[in-house]
Formats: sequence, structure tokens, C-alpha cells
Amino acid sequence: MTKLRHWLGTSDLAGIALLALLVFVVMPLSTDIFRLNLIGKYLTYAFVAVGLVMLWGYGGILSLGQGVFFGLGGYCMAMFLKLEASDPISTKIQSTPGIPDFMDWNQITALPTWWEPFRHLPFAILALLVIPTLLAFIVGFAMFKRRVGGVYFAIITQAVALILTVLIIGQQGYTGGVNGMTDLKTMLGWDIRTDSARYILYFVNAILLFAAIFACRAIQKSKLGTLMLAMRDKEDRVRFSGYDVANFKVFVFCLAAMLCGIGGAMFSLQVGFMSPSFVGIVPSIEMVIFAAVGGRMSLVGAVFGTLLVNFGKTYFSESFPQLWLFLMAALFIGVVMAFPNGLAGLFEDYVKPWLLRTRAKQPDVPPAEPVVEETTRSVASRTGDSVEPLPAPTAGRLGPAVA
Amino acid sequence: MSTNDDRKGLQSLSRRQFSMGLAALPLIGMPGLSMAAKYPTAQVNTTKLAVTDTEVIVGQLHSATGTMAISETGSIQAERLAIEQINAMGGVLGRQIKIIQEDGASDWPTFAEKSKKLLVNDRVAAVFGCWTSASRKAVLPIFEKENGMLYYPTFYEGLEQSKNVIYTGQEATQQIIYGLDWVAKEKKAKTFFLIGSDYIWPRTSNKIARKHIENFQKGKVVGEEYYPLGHTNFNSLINKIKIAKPDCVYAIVVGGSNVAFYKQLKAAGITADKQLILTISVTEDELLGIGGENCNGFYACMKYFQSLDNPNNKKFVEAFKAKYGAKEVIGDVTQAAYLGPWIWKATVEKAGSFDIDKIAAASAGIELKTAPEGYVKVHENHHLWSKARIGQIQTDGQFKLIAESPNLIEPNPFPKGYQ
Amino acid sequence: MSNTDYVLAVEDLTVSFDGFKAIDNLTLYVDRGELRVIIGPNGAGKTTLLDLICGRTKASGGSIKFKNEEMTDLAEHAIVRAGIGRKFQTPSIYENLSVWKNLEVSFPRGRGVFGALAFRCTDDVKDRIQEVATEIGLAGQLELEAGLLSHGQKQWLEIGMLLMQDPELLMLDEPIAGMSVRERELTAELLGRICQNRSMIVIEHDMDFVKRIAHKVTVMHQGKILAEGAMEKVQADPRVIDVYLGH
Amino acid sequence: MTASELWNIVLMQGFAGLSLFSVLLLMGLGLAIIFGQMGVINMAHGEFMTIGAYTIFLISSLVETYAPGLMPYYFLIAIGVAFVLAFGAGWLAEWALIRHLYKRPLDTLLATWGLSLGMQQTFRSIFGAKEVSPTLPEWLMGSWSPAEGLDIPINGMFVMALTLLVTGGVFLMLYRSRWGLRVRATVANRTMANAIGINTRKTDRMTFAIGCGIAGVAGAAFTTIGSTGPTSGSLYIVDAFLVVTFGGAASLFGTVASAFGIAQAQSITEFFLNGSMAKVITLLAIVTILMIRPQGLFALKVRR
Repeated sequence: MTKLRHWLGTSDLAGIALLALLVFVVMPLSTDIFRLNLIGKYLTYAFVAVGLVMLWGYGGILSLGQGVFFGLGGYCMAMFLKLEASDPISTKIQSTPGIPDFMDWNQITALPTWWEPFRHLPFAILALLVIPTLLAFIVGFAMFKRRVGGVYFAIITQAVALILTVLIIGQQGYTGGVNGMTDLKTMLGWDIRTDSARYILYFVNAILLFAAIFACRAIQKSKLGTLMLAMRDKEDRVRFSGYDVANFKVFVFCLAAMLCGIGGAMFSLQVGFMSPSFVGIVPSIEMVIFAAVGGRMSLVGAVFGTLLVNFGKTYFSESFPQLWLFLMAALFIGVVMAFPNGLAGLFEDYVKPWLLRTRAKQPDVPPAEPVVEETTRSVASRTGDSVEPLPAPTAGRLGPAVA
Repeated sequence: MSTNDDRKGLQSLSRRQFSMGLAALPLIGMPGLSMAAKYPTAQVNTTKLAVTDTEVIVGQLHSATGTMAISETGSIQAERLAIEQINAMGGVLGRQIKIIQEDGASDWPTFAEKSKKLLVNDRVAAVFGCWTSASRKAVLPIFEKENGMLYYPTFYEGLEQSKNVIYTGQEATQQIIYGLDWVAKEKKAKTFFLIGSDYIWPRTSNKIARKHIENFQKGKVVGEEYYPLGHTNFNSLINKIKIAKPDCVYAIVVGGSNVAFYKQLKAAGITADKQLILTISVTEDELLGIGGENCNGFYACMKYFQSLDNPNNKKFVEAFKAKYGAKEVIGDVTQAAYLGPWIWKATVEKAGSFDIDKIAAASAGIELKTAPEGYVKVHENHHLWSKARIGQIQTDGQFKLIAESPNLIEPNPFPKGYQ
Repeated sequence: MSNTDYVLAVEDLTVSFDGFKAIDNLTLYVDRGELRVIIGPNGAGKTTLLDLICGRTKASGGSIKFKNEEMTDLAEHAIVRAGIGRKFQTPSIYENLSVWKNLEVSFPRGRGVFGALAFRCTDDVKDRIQEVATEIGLAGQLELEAGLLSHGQKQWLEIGMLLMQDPELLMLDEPIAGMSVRERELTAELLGRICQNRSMIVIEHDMDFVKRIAHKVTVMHQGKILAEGAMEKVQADPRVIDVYLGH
Repeated sequence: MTASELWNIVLMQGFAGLSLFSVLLLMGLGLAIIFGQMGVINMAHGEFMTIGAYTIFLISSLVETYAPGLMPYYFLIAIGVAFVLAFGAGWLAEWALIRHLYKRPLDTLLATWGLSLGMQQTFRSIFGAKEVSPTLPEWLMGSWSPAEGLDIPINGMFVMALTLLVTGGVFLMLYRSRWGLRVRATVANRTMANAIGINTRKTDRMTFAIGCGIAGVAGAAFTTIGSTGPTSGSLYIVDAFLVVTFGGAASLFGTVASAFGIAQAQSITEFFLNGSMAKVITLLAIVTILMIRPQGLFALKVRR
């Protein structure tokens, strides 16, 4: 019993095990490389969703500009790959061989100096980690120090996404414009388009994703995680316990941004191109819905949500091309209205109490009190948004009476 | 296509076949079967494409949703019409064409994903699709790697040539140079104001235009401006045009911006009697949204107008309206999209095979005498030889043909002297 | 302004909201080890005064010195770290967390981002939590979710959370509001115990309670100090009776 | 270039700024009411505008077919109809969706985003994927030319007048009517408003519906200067949000001021730079100012 309760208490761990089984065993064995590559692509979005769980679920901060960081990470990697793909021999048809094709189309005759460092993979990797984080730091610092939050923050992040999109598209000589950077071929001479490379990249991606989940889990378990929950609940109290609340928000925003950057880089590697269509507002909002479907409080739930929505999107757009937008719309509305805590919430609300009840019926079970405590906790932790009134106290008082 | 009644009969038959699938095949398959027997599947399909004894599957990849659906719907319709007509004639090498349609959703990564699905999973024999340059650039590496065949309908910026793509629209020089020469000669235009939406096609086109104006016409470019896609306010730009007073405004504005641009031009008093405007981004499809009355008298340079007076086109327009409704219009790209399946059919029959490599090799020199635009021929560089035509916008949203190039213009995707 | 021996020296403090002076040129000194009670009718500016001291509201003019350090320009968290603790009018605790976690989070270590990441609940922390929990009478409810506590217990928990920080100046805004008679007595005892080695400012309306705990009473009215001194003296002041105690 | 020509350009450029101002204000107004007064983020605002645009298209086709004589006049009535239809749609959306989410403002954002996807696809199913062009009255589409070389767009003046009318109407309603009083009371203190007998649910629904109705009017008016298609609304939504946020959410006056500021900044930068850079600079300026003054240009200062 204790074991079971422990196991359920850390239901995320069970979810992680299930996810690991799915990602590392079931999917590679059951699908061909085309579908697996597709799943790999979805898993790059999962980085964003995991970041959003930390930022939105735990931090209570909704950013509608996560695509910016995904895009920046992706572009850093794509710049490296593009330079490698633009060697003088394969670009000899251009008027200036040796520079990326889109530069040549835009009458640029020499590689801009700020592109030079991207010839080196270590620099590119460093950049894809640092640049999104740095931008998040600047935006976050300015906003959170002035206590901007909630809706305002969401809209300002949207504006940032818009600015970056217009910039990237406008500066097409340096960025590839609307087309993005296409036709990425090799990394340090290793052809990333072959099936074997795809397998390897898929697993690298999956391992990185799990590392990210575990890191976030560790943060949640630390005092910082507790503080974030506390902040979402009573920000002023945290402040008057001597914490500089803004610093914590900046941290979690930077963390989410860095995860996005990694996801973006893995995207460039696995899909072979990067385009400004990830930077904009639409993909950023879609990524929020991935996290919402999975459950904004659950790291593993977010990954499941990402997979589910994307499978759904692919399946529906293949099977009902005229209807899939309606289905997407229904998904958005349905999740928000009926299941504010997504898949993970469904598990918490229905599956877990049911499991506990079936266990509780068995004779060898000790007094029911601790079970009640577990259920009430799950009720209390159902608060998706800090603004939502807490049902906990009444439920709690009723709890023992029912038992 | 034979008589009108005949075609209708075949059409309803093929429509039934669409809904009933294979069940209806034997009915019309009779003449085809003998044809198919002449070309055994093992022989015409050595690379495991989706070709059976009775059927060949092709992909269609356009945006049915999102902002680009506005433009791409016409292409979807035209390609479907062409395939239906081909099926009614007995198909390709005796095989009925079946379509798998995918939605690119106006999102380039989705185009990439779907193209991969069509090529790798569905093993389609050809794909008719894409519209924007960005979507084509996104799928191109996939077509080259997975060895697929793409029939791309849109006029575009050039600077590209691929074994795996047939470009049924014009590359930039085919569209730009004739139009500029015409305004210089007929309208005595010396100074030009270049306007574009901010992405690769308008920028590259304007680059070619500028070189041509400055180096070959000895004219002058007095302004060059770009606005973000989706921009809806052009009053400042219009004032700049008024200051610069160009002989000719050369406009490559696209999408929702297009409507705003022309409506605001008219409101600012810039009408055809005061200002010469030449555009390469307005077809009959765009005029649906702009309204012919808001831009009548301006000129566009295309290779096709719905109003072209030739028997091929009459038949095409008639069939199109019969299928999709009398109110539908046909623009340059829609016609180019219609060519795709026919060129593919002709190529497969010439090669006697569905194999991509054989089709790629056989494409050069394919002629289409039944093309609505008149006559087209595939060049070695996989673009089409085509004419350029100047049309003047009428209030009813149609073009009046003003001039056309005497000969077919050779496609030249990498024009020397324009880089 | 001169240095003083006072723990807290508020001098010429003023704050106005769009012209309305909620605190008007107020001066107030609190001694070491003193338990000061502030009373006054609604809208007198009592809570605003606490807000000003703890940095929640920024002053328009004047100075607030804590142990001779100027506080008016510091951020809230810096004021807390200097040693000022503040309890809010309605209990402000983390309802979703257990009593234990509520106290643990309030422990003054690992207050930076990376400090919080590295924080471990070591034995000294555990001892301190046990000690405080016993003090506030919640030692038996440590594992309970704080939202399930009774109203009075929530008030105590918030006091306990402040005690975790061991502040030199503790400010309590209506600590016994909504408490039963028994709970009030317990709270009075609690306050008596915890002010042994620190100064306190308490805002309260209940005169019996005030009489019982106050060392000194300050009466506020319309953002100004009306009277100050021992409870008996203040109660006898005719102006005070007029604005407050009279009705 | 002569002095008089230069003067004409200055006049026309000034008018361009004013005209953009009225466009921004008109699209921001409905949103300002909903967002500012109710705190609801309506991502489907653009689609409610599209309802207005399609209303014009429908009525213009009807009039063109059945009563061509009325062509010069139908537009004004059609704007009224656009208001009614968008109002009705807003009423419905509030009842079905929004009222369940008042306590979760960030979730309304997601739900209304879903709503906007659904509405776009609905437009596409009903009207087709291609853009349409309503036939507008001839008097609306030309320019007014008081002097040689000076052309003032009539549609610009029309939008400006309409904006003036709607803004005035909103001000009157909000500050002079019972409804306005109820709305303001509800914003100030929902519980209290409820307690003194204001039906806050009805007030909310009314407010949301009026906001949507104004969006419909804006969409209808914009058929004179922009496109009508399933995704036309998405062209406006971000700008509209920026206007409202920049102005300070709770202040209608702030919305007016911010629309003015953004319009002038954009039209002037556009005149001296190219369009893409102008957009970036305007947006950057807005974000920078918002970072310094996150509450927007005009916000109430209250005692906490």
C-alpha cells in the first residue's frame, strides 16, 4: 500500500517510465524511418512544451513568444549547417561561390563578419544555448523587475515575436527571408539526411529531452520549485519572506528559452531547414496548446500532449483536410473549458482516485485517512491558474466526514 | 475531349469513379486495359512507385487552409480538372489517376512534412503542388533526395533548376523583360518606381527589373520600396510615389496587401488616366478580391489571361466553369497548374515509364499543343517556353489583351547580366 | 536627521495618492523590545503606514530608518532581509503547500535563485521548523496542507513563517481578526512570548486585546498621529475619545 | 518640386497619419471595451471584424442583383447590419464560451484562439477560400481634390467620420448611460456591483457583444481600404492588441492616445524609411515604452 501510494504520489515518474518505453522502444520498433523522423520533429516541440510547464504551469507566466527562442536556436544551428553546405564547389554556379545561396541571390558578395564564427560547431552550440537565454534575460529582466505579468506579458512577448519575424523576413540577405535556410546537408561532413543519421538524431533528441525533463523535475523538487508554486499562489508573501521574486521569474523564463533553443537546434538537424514561420505568433500559440493538452503542471504530460496534438494534426489533415481546422478549434476550446489540466489532470482526477478506491476496498488496507489526504491534495492541486478560487478548504473539511 | 455531351457523360462517369473507387473501374477500363496490357506494370514501374495495373497515384500539395488558400485554391481546382479529363480519356498508360491531396496549410514546414509523406509513404508517381517560393524551397531538398517529381505552377524568381521539378509557370525574365520593353516602347516610360512585398520573389524580380531598366533601357529607377507581407496601409508609400512622379509604377505586391494597395491608390486619386502602373502580381484571382472597378486601366504582364481568344482556351474555360461554377475565374497560375498533369501525361507516354529518372530525362522537348495559353514546350532546363502578354484590367475583373510577344520566350533561370 | 537608539525611526513621512494624503507628515519611534499597538478608525492610514515601512508603497517624502539604516529606497525583499517582517491583514500563506513546506520556504537561507536550487533541508533547518511549529501550536499539523487549517491556525502559521526569519522588527496587521475567544488568548500569550527579544508593531481594533499586550499605544487619525503613550493615558485623551473610542 | 507641391505632400501625409489613426482606433475600440473593461483577451476579434466585412459583401451582392438603384445608399445600412450580426455572434460566444472563463484570463486567450480558427474555417466553408470584393458605392471610392495635386481619399474621410461617431458613441454610452454605469461599477468591484443588484452576468454579456459589434462595424468600414477574405481579420489582430495595451488597458482615452501615437510614428517612419524597417522601429518603440511603463500610457493610480 505504502509502495503504491508512493508510486502514485510520484505519478510523474510512472509517466516518465511509460514515455521512455514509448519513445525508446515502441516507436522505433513499430514505425518506419519516415514516421520516426516525424516523431523526432514533434519531440523537438516537446522541449518548448516542457519549458512552458515550468514557465506557465509552475511560474504562472504565459509567454506567447516561445517560438522566438525556438527559432533563434534553430537559426544558430542552421547557420552552421548552411555554411557547411555552401562550400565553393557545390555553390560554383553562384556569382560568388562559397557563400550561402540566399546571400548570392541578394547581391551579397562576401560573408558578413557576424556569420564567420558560425563556421565552428562549438560556437554554434554555444550560441544556440546563449542567444535565446540572453534575449529572454533582457526581456524578462525588464518586464519582471517592473512587475509586468499576466496578460501584458503575454502580449509583449507577442510583439517581440512579431518584431523578430519582420526583421528576419526583411533582412533576407542575411537570414534567407521568408524561405528560411533550406537544403541543410551535413554536419562536420556527416550526412544528416541518411536514414542512419536520422535514427541517431532521433535518439540524441530523445535523450536530450529526457535530460531536460529530469533537470526540470530536479528544479521542481528543489526549494526553487516550491518557491515557484508559492509565488504563483501568494506572490507578495514570497516577496515579504525576503525573496526577490523577479529573479526567480527571470530564471524560469531563461530556462524555458534555453530549452526552446535546444529544441530548435534539434529541429534544424532533423528536418534539414529552418524558417521564420516558427518565430511568429501562430506557432508560439500552438506550442502553448501542446502544453495545455498534456497538462500545464506535468512535464511528462506536456510531452504526451505535444505528441497527441501533432499526431492529431497530421492524421486529421491527411484524412479530413477540410475539417481539421474545426477539430483543432474544438481541441483548443475543449481543453480549456473542460480539462484545464489536460491529460495529466484527467489522470489525477479520475484514474488515480479510481485506483485508490479499488485498492481501498481491499480488507488489508489500513485506515482510510491517509487516502483522503491524498485525494484532497489532488483536488487542491487542480488549480490551473492562480486566479481560480481554491476549492480545497471546503473539500478538505468535508473529506474526513465522508471518510 | 470530343463533343460536349460526350465529355459530360465521361465526366459523370469519372465522378462516380471518384466516389466509388475501384468498383467503377472496369466500366471505363475496357479501352484502357488493352493499353495497360501493352505496358506491364513491372516494366513501367521499376522503382516501386504507387502504380498498379489499373491505377497510378499522384499527390497534390497545396494550401487548402491558411492565408495562402486564397491563392492556391485555383491551382487545386485546375489540377483536379486536368486529372479528371485525363482519366476520362483513359488515363495514363491505361491507368486511372488517383489523387492523394495533402494540405500544406500555408506553413512551409508542413509542406516539407507532407511532401515527404507523399514521396516516402505513398510513393506517388508525381506531385502537383506548391505555390510560394518558400514552400518550393522547403520541399525541393526532399524531392531531390527522395527522387520525386514536382510540377510547380507559379511564376517565380528563377535562380533555380532541378532535375526533379518542372516549372510550368514563368521564371522572372520571361515575365519581366517583355513587359518593361513594352512600357518603354509603347508608353515612353523612362522613370520607374519599384514596389514589392518583402520577400524573395518581388526582391529578385525587382533586381532583374532594375538591371534591365538601368543597363538595357537606359532608364532610371526613382524609387524602390518593400512592405511586410500582410501590410495594409499604403498612404505614406502613395505620397512617396507622388513626390517621385515616375513614368511607370512597377508593382509586385501580393496577398491581402494587394487589395489594400489598389483600393488606397484609387482613393488617393491615382487612377489609370493619371498614372501608368504595370504589375506582375495581379491575375484574375487577385482581381476577385481587389474588384476590377478599383484598378481598371492598369496593366499586367502574364503569359495567360482568361479572356484569351483561342479554341484551346475556350474549351478550358468552359470545362472549368462547368465543373466549379460560372462565377469562377481563371488566373495565370491556375492555367499553369492545369498544364502540370497534361505535361506529366505526355512525358510518361513519351518515356513509356513512370520512373522518375526516365521522366526527368524525357521532359525536355515535350510539347503541348492543347495548352489554353496556346502552345508550350518544355525546355532542357525544365522550364517552359512561353509567350509574354500584356493585359489591361477591365472593370469586370477580366483583362483585355493589349500585346503579346511574337515568339515563345526562352526560359533563362540564371540570366547573365542580371545577377 | 540624527542617529537614534530606536529600532525604527519614522520621520516626516508623507504619501499621497493623486493628491489625497494617506499619511501626512508622520513621525514615529519604536524602541528595542517594545510592543507598539497602533489603533485608529478605518481609513486612518494604519495599514498604509505598514505598507510604507515594508516597502510595499513608496513614500512621497520623509524617512524611515531601521537600526539607523534608511529603508525608503530599498526593495521589499531587501527590507525583509534587513530584519523587518510583515504579516498581512488576511492570512497570507501558501494554501497548496503543507505547513512544513510553508515554514521551510520561509527559512532565511537560499534566497537567491541558485541558492534556492542548492538548498537542502538540513538538520538545523528541521530543528528550527520544529521549534517554531511548537511555538505556534502547529507541531501536530506539520504534514497538513495549509489550506485545510482553521482561520486562527492560518494566522498563527503566518506568524510562524515570520518567526522563521527571526526578524528584529515584526509588524502584524490585525492578527486576531476572526479568532475565537480562546484563540485570542492563545495569540496574546504567543505575542507576549515572541516579543521577548524583538520589537513589534501591531495594528488592532480589539481594545481588551490591546490593553493586554501593548507596551505603548499610538492613535492615528487621517494620516496623522493623534495621541501616543500608555493605554490608560490614551484612553483618557478627549480627542481620542472623540474620533474613535467615543462611539 | 515647388513649394505648393511640397505643401500638398505635407497635407496628404498629415492626412495619411490621421487616417491610419482612425483605422487603428476603430479596430482597437471594440477590443478596448472587452479587454479593458472585462479583462478578457479576445483573440477572435479579427474574425468578428471579418463578419462585418462579409456582411458588406453579402448585402452588396443582394442589392446589386435585386435593387441596383439602391447601390449608392446600401453601405450605411449594411454597416448597421454588420453591427447587429457581429453583436449577435458576440452574444453567442459570450454565452457559450467566455462566461465560463472569467476567472482565468489567460485561458480565454487560448479558447478565443480556438474560436478564431473555427470561425476562419467557417468563413472558408461558406464563402470559399478566395477573397471576395464587395461592390462599393462609387461615391465612396474616389478622392476629393480641392486643389491641383492635392488628393484626399474619400474612404479615408469616411472611416475617420465613422471612427469619430463610434468613439463618441462609446464615450457617451460608457460615461452617460445606465449600461455604462453598470459596466464601470462591475469593473471597479464585481462583488459589490453584484451585491447592489447589478446583474453582472448580463452586463458582461452586453459588454462583450457591444465590443464584438464594434469590431463588426470596423470590419465593414475596412472593406473600403482592405481585403475581404477568410483570414483578413488576422491582418489586424496584433496591431489592435498593441494599441489597447499601449494605451493602458482600463482607459478609453489611453486607447485613443496610443492609436494616435502609433499611427503618427508609423506613418512618419514609413515616409522616411522603407516599410519593413518602419514596422520594426515602431514595434521596437512600443515594446521599449511598455517596458518602461508596463501599465501603458494612461492607467489609474490606486491605493492598494
